[in-house]
Amino acid sequence: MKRKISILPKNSIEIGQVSFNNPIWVASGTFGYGTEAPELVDVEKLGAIVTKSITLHPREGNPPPRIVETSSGMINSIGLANIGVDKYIDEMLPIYKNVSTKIIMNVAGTDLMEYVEIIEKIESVSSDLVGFEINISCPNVKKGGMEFGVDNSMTAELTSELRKRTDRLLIMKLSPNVSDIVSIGMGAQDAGADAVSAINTVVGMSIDSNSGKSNIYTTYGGLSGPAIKPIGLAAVHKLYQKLSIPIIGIGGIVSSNDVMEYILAGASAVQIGTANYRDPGTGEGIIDELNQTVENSKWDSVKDMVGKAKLLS
Amino acid sequence: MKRKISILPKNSIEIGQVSFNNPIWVASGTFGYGTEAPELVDVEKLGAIVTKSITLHPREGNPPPRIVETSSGMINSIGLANIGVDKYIDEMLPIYKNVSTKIIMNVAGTDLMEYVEIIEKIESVSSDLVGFEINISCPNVKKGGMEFGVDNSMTAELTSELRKRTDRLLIMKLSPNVSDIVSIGMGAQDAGADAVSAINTVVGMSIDSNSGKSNIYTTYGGLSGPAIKPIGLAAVHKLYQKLSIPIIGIGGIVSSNDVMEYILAGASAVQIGTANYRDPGTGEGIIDELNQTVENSKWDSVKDMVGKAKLLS
Amino acid sequence: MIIEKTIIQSNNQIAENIWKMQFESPQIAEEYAGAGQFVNILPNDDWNHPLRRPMSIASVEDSTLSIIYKIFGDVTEALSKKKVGDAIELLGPIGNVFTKWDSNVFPILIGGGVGLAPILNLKDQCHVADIDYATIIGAKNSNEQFIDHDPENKIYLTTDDGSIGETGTVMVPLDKIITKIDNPHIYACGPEPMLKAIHDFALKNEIPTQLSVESYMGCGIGLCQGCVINKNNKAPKEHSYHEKYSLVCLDGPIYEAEDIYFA
Amino acid sequence: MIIEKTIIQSNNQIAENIWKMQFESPQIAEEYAGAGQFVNILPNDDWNHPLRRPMSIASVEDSTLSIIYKIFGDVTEALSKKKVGDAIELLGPIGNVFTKWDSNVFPILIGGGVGLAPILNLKDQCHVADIDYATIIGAKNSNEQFIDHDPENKIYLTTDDGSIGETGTVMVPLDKIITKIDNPHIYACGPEPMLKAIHDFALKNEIPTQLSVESYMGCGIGLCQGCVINKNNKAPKEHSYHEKYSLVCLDGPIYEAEDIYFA
Ligand SMILES: Cc1cc2nc3c(=O)[nH]c(=O)nc-3n(C[C@H](O)[C@H](O)[C@H](O)COP(=O)(O)OP(=O)(O)OC[C@H]3O[C@@H](n4cnc5c(N)ncnc54)[C@H](O)[C@@H]3O)c2cc1C
Ligand SMILES: Cc1cc2nc3c(=O)[nH]c(=O)nc-3n(C[C@H](O)[C@H](O)[C@H](O)COP(=O)(O)OP(=O)(O)OC[C@H]3O[C@@H](n4cnc5c(N)ncnc54)[C@H](O)[C@@H]3O)c2cc1C
Ligand SMILES: Cc1cc2nc3c(=O)[nH]c(=O)nc-3n(C[C@H](O)[C@H](O)[C@H](O)COP(=O)(O)O)c2cc1C
Ligand SMILES: Cc1cc2nc3c(=O)[nH]c(=O)nc-3n(C[C@H](O)[C@H](O)[C@H](O)COP(=O)(O)O)c2cc1C
Ligand code: FES
Ligand code: FES
Repeated sequence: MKRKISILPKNSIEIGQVSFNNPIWVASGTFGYGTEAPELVDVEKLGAIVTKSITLHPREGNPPPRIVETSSGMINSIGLANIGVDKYIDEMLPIYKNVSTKIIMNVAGTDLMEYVEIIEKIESVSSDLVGFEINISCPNVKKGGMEFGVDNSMTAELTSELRKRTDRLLIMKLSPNVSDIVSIGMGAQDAGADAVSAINTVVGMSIDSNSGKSNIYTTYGGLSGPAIKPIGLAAVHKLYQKLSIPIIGIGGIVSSNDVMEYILAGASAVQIGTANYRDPGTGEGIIDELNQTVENSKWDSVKDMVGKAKLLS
Repeated sequence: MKRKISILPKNSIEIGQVSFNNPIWVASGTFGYGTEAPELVDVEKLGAIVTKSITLHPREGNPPPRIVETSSGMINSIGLANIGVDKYIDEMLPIYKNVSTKIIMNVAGTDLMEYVEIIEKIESVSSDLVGFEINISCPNVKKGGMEFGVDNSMTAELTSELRKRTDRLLIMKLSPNVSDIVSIGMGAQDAGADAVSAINTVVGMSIDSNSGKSNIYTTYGGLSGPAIKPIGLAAVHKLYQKLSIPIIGIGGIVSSNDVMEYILAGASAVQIGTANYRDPGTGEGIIDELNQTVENSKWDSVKDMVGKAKLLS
Repeated sequence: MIIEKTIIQSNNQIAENIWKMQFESPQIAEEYAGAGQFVNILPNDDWNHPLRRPMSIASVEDSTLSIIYKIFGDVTEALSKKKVGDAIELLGPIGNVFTKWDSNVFPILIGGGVGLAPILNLKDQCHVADIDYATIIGAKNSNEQFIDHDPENKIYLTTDDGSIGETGTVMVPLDKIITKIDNPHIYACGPEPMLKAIHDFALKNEIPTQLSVESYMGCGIGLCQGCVINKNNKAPKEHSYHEKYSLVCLDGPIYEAEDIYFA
Repeated sequence: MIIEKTIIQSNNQIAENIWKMQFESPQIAEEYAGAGQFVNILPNDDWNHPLRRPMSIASVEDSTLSIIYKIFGDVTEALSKKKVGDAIELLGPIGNVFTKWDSNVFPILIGGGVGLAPILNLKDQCHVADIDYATIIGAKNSNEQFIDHDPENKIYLTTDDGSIGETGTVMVPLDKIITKIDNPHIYACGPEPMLKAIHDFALKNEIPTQLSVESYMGCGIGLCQGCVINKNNKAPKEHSYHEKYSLVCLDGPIYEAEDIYFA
């Protein structure tokens, strides 16, 4: 029964050529490869799973400590620990054939060629991936693509090189740690991205005031969680004013009200990140709540609400 | 008795030529003109009061709603409501002559000439002001100097014009809404600033998910409070690695432990903002706590701790 | 104005989602100046909710102060879970008071929703001062009511659904009784649409009216400049300060109807 | 692994800052595999603290599960304020268990600080299985102790200040008894400096040793990759995954001493 509600076409959305049962996705790095949580969650309800960033080679990631809690948030510096693209192809892609949930592969690289190579490797095999989310904004890897994320022409160049190599959804994931996120979003759009997602984590730091030690091995890490929701909302709203491609909202979502805020601000879909750590069933719960909320609202569907925030000035 | 502890030279600090009894200041816009809270607070204990941003002309500020709470934070868009520099000179400066607390005047302008005119007006009269904090980073006024805050050469130009006109402390207040806060801090330093303060508020947004209305009249506002502490700490630490002038840490401070974090990250003094709304005596309480904390620590004084965070990598 | 650590003496539900709480609060009670003033409550140490919450004072008897609150969100919900004997920090008393109610006028007291507290307070004051008055109280439905409809004693209840008292808004009985009253003065507190209706009614009919308004407050003590309401000042100068807006915490929460407007 | 809404059956202070809490938790009790496993607790809806808190299981009897916790910060403080009958959400059971303790070996159980819970659990298991063992328990001072120094029954207490039991760390009694024991196996849980000392001792003296380690956890279920500990792998390849680090929540919390190192 519940399952049925969640796939009402009412809350389905389209990004590029792909249609999703609902706009509730889980964010890269917060739901593993999608295979870890099924015991606790009905992953098939989710609109999509964005898998953790995959790099060309396997990566151990950063030494501990990698995470610390902050007020209404957390800082992480995982350092893109991942199995690498070859293992992803060998071990994950076959599993995804048996999952009805749409899978989006998040890709990270240290330079343009790495991104290109990963996409080429994936495109050279058969898979059910619906698209790629390109992480150009990971703040805690020395060469984690951060150069791209702060520069709109490099973002555009990367986007167009990848666009040439895939017909699947191409979503550029934007960093909030910039003076002007809109210009970078424009760069991605003009170079052929199907959508942008915003935001990745915000650069942050935490110190143990007793020992004087950094709470994170790499000193700086990425802030996520409810603390950053206002930052994500502002980013999405600004992007929505200028871009014509869909925006996927990320940052601090823990409830269906948060999802409503993002959609009203201009998001066509959203991703749930940190909240999964507390409860991997957050997305599942929100889908049910959201159906109810839309039902009780004056809106016919989620799609109708996109960008409909009433501004006062 | 208490008073005595707080002025122990131990926790005194120097910024430029000025020495302060302690490093606990209150932040601009969160303590009025310093004259509103005395009934509730012993303001003379504070290291300094930074008064609210003063502009050339009086300003009504933005229409309501101007503030909204968020997770561990709040968004504001006051729009620099203030009495203007002439009234500040006529009504406030005389009062400050009778206050032993050090007063720093925060100044905002829409273009270089406005900043210059304000400083010239103040310098043309006699006053006990110990210095100026220059707000180049207010995110919720259309022309609130935001152009300066995101550009290092404009920051440098503004700094050097003001430097020519005053020998008082010149503190440039930096915005976190930039790709590279350090380069802007460097611009300020090279042009003769005595110190930089960081951070001002982070651009944020909030929507009422029921009504669909923006919770802030101007759509975007400035996020402050514990939510942004990690962002402020990262900014201070990055600045400390490159700058040789003192850094004044701001953002989300509510306890003496927070102050310790900022000092270890590289702040020579700190400012308390949002916490004053909850309890205008926050600074006073922290001063007592901090004395105790330093007493119990391996450090001889606050000054010894500046920048002494132990990094792990 | 004082920050006082008070002790909760009672905390009971009095209607659907509506609660009454009493505090042992000698210092604030001592400074208290009358109906209309409010306190700014800090329910807990939880920085998830950095701001205090303003609540009108519903009564002060000796050192006991009471509020009447509706559960809206997290903080009022947390308030409802507090136990007798728990400590709670109040900042107050804040704000101005209702004025000009005396035996020369006939006060019409109008309260809606959570705006009941200051109105019930003023009602008590009128009662003690032996002043004749009428009371109009509006609610969505009977579940949110905790006062009896009693037209003989000039207490008029209204509900949107007519489940108790008269059907419609507070404007229904107001319209009816206003003509029969000599020198009426209106005192009102409630949700914005209600205040706006009364505001317009008062200006049109030239009835002296005091409104207790709400606004989102950062501090309650004049530090943040967050709590402004629009002033009805037709010609503010280009460079002015506090001619267009008024701080509800310092200058309010009570305004003469003609001094303000609702956007 | 299950997310279970449990009911608190008891919550009592047992020493200075140290509390014991019992839950009615039939589902997790059912899946529970033995001493060493832990649960991830969500004490409240408060997003000020987004992350759950891991706590070792101290005992499972029928459907009752217990933990022993020390008040460190906000969340453990909030835990101590919970009342019998309150609901609380647990995620568990998580992690692996102590192994190889049987009548062929002589287990030396060492617990320090909050690391007592899994050790007391293993102690109970040894007791039930009728295996002879020794227990060493370290604390700062007598106030933090809730177990008696009882060398006759091979229970050795140590305090930093000598206020109870032997003076010094757990290494003092360990050094003394180790030589008298045939086929000793060490099982330890406690603060990192203690584990490090035992780790080095174990490697030097070639004593099979299992350590229950702590790390900062984001999720407890393998999603965040936050909870890593250094693996003692001398030659990880340039491009490797999980050869240098191990996830404490999935692969631990119990490790053979030779498999890990402390930075
Ligand atoms: C002068 C004044 C007197 C008031 N008197 C009463 C009263 O007697 N009884 C009563 O029930 N309520 C009263 N209120 C409203 C009360 O303050 C809000 O209902 C309360 O803050 C809600 O908090 P929450 O966390 O439960 O809800 P939230 O979920 O935080 O918010 C629900 C709504 O409450 C309002 N609100 C939230 N925070 C604030 C704030 N800091 N300042 C002002 N409004 C806020 C906003 O409109 C918000 O949309 C008064 C408000 C003012 C300004
Ligand atoms: C596998 C495991 C088993 C544990 N078993 C017990 C036990 O049986 N009894 C007990 O008292 N404690 C145990 N702990 C430690 C316990 O989790 C922390 O004491 C608790 O999280 C402190 O929370 P706080 O909010 O009170 O303190 P905080 O002020 O948040 O933190 C104090 C310290 O607690 C630790 N901590 C905080 N959050 C986390 C987290 N999400 N994950 C891991 N550590 C954290 C950090 O070291 C931090 O410096 C265990 C930890 C782990 C990893
Ligand atoms: C522990 C952790 C690991 C993350 N790993 C990745 C990653 O590998 N790739 C990526 O693009 N984003 C990663 N993110 C960022 C999230 O996908 C998301 O953008 C961010 O956390 C903000 O959303 P939230 O506030 O809901 O968590 C990670 C976030 C966290 C907390
Ligand atoms: C309501 C409000 C008004 C503010 N007004 C000013 C201002 O006039 N000038 C200024 O430089 N900063 C202003 N600030 C920013 C603060 O001084 C401070 O930089 C910021 O709030 C971060 O500190 P916090 O997290 O401790 O509040 C204001 C902040 C708030 C919340
Ligand atoms: S609430 Fe802060 S000035 Fe009124
Ligand atoms: S705690 Fe998240 S992976 Fe172990």
